Amino acid sequence: MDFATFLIQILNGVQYGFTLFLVASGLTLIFGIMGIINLAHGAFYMIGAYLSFWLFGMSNSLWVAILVGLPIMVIFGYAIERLAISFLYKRDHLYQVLLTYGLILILNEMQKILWGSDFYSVPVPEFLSASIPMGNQEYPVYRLFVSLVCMIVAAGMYVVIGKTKLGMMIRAGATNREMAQALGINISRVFAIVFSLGAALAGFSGMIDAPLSSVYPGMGDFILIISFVVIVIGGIGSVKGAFVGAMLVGLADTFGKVLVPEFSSMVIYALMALVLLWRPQGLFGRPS
Amino acid sequence: MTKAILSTRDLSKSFGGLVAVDSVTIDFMESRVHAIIGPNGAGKTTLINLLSGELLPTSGKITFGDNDLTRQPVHAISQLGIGRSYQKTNIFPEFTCLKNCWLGAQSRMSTSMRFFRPAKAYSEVRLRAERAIDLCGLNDRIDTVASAMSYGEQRQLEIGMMLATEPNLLLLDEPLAGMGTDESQQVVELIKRLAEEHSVVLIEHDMDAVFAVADALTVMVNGKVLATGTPEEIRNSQEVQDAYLGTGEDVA
Amino acid sequence: MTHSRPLLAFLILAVGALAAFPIIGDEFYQELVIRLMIMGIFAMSLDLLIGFTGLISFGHAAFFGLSGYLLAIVTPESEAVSIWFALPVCLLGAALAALVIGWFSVRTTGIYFIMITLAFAQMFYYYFNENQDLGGSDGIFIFYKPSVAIGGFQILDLNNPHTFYYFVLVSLVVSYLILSIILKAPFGQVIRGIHANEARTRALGFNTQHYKLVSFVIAGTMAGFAGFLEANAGGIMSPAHLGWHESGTVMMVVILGGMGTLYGPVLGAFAMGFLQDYFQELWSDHWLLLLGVFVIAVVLFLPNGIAGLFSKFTNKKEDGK
Amino acid sequence: MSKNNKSRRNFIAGAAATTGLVAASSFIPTRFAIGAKAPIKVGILLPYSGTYAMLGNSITNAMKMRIEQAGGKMGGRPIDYIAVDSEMSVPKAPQNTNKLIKKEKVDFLVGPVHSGIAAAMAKIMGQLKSPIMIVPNAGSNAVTGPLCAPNIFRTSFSNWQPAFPGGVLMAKEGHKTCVTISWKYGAGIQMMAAGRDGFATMGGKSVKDILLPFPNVEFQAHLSEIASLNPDCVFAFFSGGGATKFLKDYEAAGLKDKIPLYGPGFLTEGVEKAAGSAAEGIKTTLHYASNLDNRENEKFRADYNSAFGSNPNVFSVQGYDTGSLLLQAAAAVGGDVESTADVISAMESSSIPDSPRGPWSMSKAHNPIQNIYLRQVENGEQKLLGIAAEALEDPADGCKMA
Repeated sequence: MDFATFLIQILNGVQYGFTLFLVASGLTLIFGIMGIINLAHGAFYMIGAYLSFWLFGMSNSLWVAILVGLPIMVIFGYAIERLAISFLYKRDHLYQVLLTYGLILILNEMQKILWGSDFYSVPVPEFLSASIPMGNQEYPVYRLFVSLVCMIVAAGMYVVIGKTKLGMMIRAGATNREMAQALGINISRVFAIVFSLGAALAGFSGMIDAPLSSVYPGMGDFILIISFVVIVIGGIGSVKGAFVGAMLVGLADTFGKVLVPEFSSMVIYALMALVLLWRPQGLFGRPS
Repeated sequence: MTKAILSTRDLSKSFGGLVAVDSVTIDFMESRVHAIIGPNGAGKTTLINLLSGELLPTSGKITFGDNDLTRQPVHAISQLGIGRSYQKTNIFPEFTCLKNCWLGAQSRMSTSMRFFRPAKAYSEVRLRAERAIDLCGLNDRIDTVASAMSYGEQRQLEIGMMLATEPNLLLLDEPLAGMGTDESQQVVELIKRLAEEHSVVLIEHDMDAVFAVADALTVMVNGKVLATGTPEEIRNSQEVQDAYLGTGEDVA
Repeated sequence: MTHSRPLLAFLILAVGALAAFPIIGDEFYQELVIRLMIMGIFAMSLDLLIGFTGLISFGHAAFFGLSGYLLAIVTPESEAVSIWFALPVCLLGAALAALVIGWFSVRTTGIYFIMITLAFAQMFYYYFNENQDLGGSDGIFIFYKPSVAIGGFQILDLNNPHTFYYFVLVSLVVSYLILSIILKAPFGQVIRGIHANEARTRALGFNTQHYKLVSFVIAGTMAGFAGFLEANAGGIMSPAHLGWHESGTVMMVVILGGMGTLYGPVLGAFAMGFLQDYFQELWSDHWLLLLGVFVIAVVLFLPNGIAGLFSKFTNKKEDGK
Repeated sequence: MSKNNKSRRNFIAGAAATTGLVAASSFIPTRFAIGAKAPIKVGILLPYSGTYAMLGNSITNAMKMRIEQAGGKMGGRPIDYIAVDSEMSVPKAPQNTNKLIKKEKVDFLVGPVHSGIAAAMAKIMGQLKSPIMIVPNAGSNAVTGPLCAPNIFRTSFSNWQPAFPGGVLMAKEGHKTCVTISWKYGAGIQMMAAGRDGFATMGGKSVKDILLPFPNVEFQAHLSEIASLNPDCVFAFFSGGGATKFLKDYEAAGLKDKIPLYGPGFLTEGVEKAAGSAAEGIKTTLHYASNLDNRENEKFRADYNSAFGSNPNVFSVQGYDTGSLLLQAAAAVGGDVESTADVISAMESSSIPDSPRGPWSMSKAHNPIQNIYLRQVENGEQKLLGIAAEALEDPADGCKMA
């Protein structure tokens, strides 16, 4: 591998890491704050991708699709939280796993009923469809744009959680539910908001990834499992951990494919095992 | 002359910026009831958690006889003969009274990695468990499910579970917490009886009870040891009066 | 476990019915019941973790599949392998895998445990999925069921459908008895304590990690035994046998049947077999949607499963006496 | 698509029923007692749920349409379809197969889509004399290779068939070196190997074979690798959503104009619209092309479209031909499908003259001997450029019948 290719591979890894972060951050947020393990997160991602395809078909604009799709995802997340998740806060993780597993089955079939089992794609917006020459290949501008958006979202999450009143309530709820309640914070409303935002984040990832990845049934399954690896490495509940974990997984996957192709799919799991050997609670997780 | 059974040297624990236990050095004497008192937030429960291994100290040292306890895990400390009870009832609610004590009794077998003979067939375990139940006065509740018992009985069971492990040293974290007068009296009697055969470290807010049973007292304020001495010395200490006893209302 | 009298009667009756079934059921139904009994053993082994130790493993299929693959590996293409060699290899392989995965996993709790077991199982999944020598994603055949012979004298012919049926039935009963005995023994008391209140169990002097690890290894080994039977019954092992959908299904079976009861998961296996068939009948194109709704309904309204209903019923009866 | 003829009973009811029947029926010689007018049972094991449901439905629709067009009877006997959802699950394959063979006692078994399931089915079939299995899709070379058996037929293709001519084509177009890329699973590996072999027979050389874990669609690292290797051409096999993404990524990386892309037809089949400009101009080889200029194809496409409101695809063609094969064989034995040996010899000597893909015949290994077409995507549609290999027969390595 020459040096230029090496640099491009690093870029590939980081760029992949950014897209993983977007999905994983919602997952880790929902767990960190609500203590809910949401297997249906990948399905939310898929719904987002299909929404962007569907809304693009009507509006012919990805931006309109995202603008209209986001509120739909929020409402969708809110409905699921109220109708199902809200019954689980006091129940064992086991039931959360099963209920959200049931949700996956339902959402996958709903997708088939609504959109069939064909695969679709959403075109890259015109002004972002160029490519930049880089070494002996070209790099699509849209990929760089997605990375930029992910960075903005990461910064936004940092500000919202760290600096705003909502963020304060969220942190209070995460640290001590009873205490937060005693202080007059309506925990069930905070949870509903967080879950809706998490769903919207997953949906948004699906929407913004749609032009890159195409839209197809079962696209959420793969992203779900890899997101788990990301947040286990980073420390469940930590947004910072999700970021670092996503970067590590992105790079490990990219270089694993090139350097040890026979074992490429196991590289990230080996990475996870190594991290856990060193820190069972993940890189930025609170010790349990 | 009795010797120290448990000693701490410059024991400290901080959570982030908060120093909950600050350079605590105490010798707990064998066969004595040593009470630790102090206002809320003085660091008493943190100290007990350090002694029982549930928290790791930031610095300092704990010795139990010839053993260094400082970095020992909870189960190893229990195996050395230190038992503890909890301020907040910490039992197996869905088990019967006997089952609750059974586990403690069973932990004194060389190992519980036994897979074939029914647990019931180990008569020495049963004897230990029944003795513990007898000691804590729950004989007539032996087959009652713990969650169905009264709060006071659950507090007694809390102590019974600890006794089933046949410890030498008891760490009692507010055994009277939330009890009525009559129940309190029973537990005080129990502690007196236990003191005959055990060394006891007692955290308690009920001053009447403390002065009734304690042989030695340590007063903690803001994570530090203010004074250690006999009940008489502590009662007469001007320093303690000023810092703690004098403020009357806090004591209850 | 202490069996109430109606329950004991029910269990004996159920085993009797299963034993009599080959007399009336034709070959297809026998094979179906064989698969359900195997699922029952698999689910029982998971119940030891979920229902008794409080370890929510989401990667239990790893041991099930690994053991089946081991049988495929040790079985030559042209003749049967001796069961005295094959079975220990499969069980030891599953036990070893459980020891390694467990060693990493039991140091964590709650959600970490769930995710780590899932991720490790996926690692096994990808290993078999991509290993072309082992058939890759298409899976691998087991051409001959192992021979059961002593000193060259064949004592059981597992290729005979009736013999194999009873072999699996006896396996089911023996597995149940083994777990019952373990649960009654001192070890069982400790893991129940861990389930009820791990911190307190540790404070009473138990190195709970060791007990959890041993429980994990026992469960993994028994899952491996189920996988060994599965490889025999189906004659094929594929990566999907280790996939997370398989782990999810067996978890569902445990909950549906009623966790913490041992016999519940076996009931769950039969109920699930029936339901899948029924849902496919009802809405063949989107029956998974029905299954999803059902899963959620069980979680919300029947958290103690069928066995929960059953024990409610029998308890009432006993109270009435 | 009609679902009402799926006669699937739940197993408890079934068990009760069998109890009474099993003793009685086993003494009566079925063939004479039931008579020639009893329905022929056609079992179908295809995916109807999950990601690959589209394939199952396409095949089933077209097969039933074909038989319906012939009057809805085979050899004068009515037909009972018994469809089971394969769920694309290999673990469930033995049980599903047994259900159709032992419980439903089907005369023909149509399926599957997945090669792993095909292997599981073939293993069971190989131990039996009947029923007769017809594979309407799964391309695993093994099905008509090492696993071949008298009662296993295939109406689709072997993975070797569409891929090998693709490799030959690359060399014919003047390329000397290539990189091959695919998913690391049965079909991917076999197609990649066949393409590479085709290229090699003409003196071409593959400088690198890249296999990605299935169904990973993160191609970026490998595209950079390809760019730095800079071969004359790339031979790729992906399908469905993965193919769409690969084509788009390949174009976005600026490789499409620099390093021409080839592959088996599945690379661009059905993704023309989704991939848009990324698929334009790409040449592939397949046993079907939608604008094949023959009367049968035109009629087939019109009929299918009016019946199901969508365009047929290569999978429907395979289903359609499965129907043709069934009709032919049943007619040849006068509806007496219980005489399995006669049906088999009828099928072995059959040729399907009226297939939308052009005429084909059955090889000794029971795989179609068929034309492989050269196609190119133009304005979002597959355009037929010609025949890449005429009457191509799978080498059937490892098959004892060939």
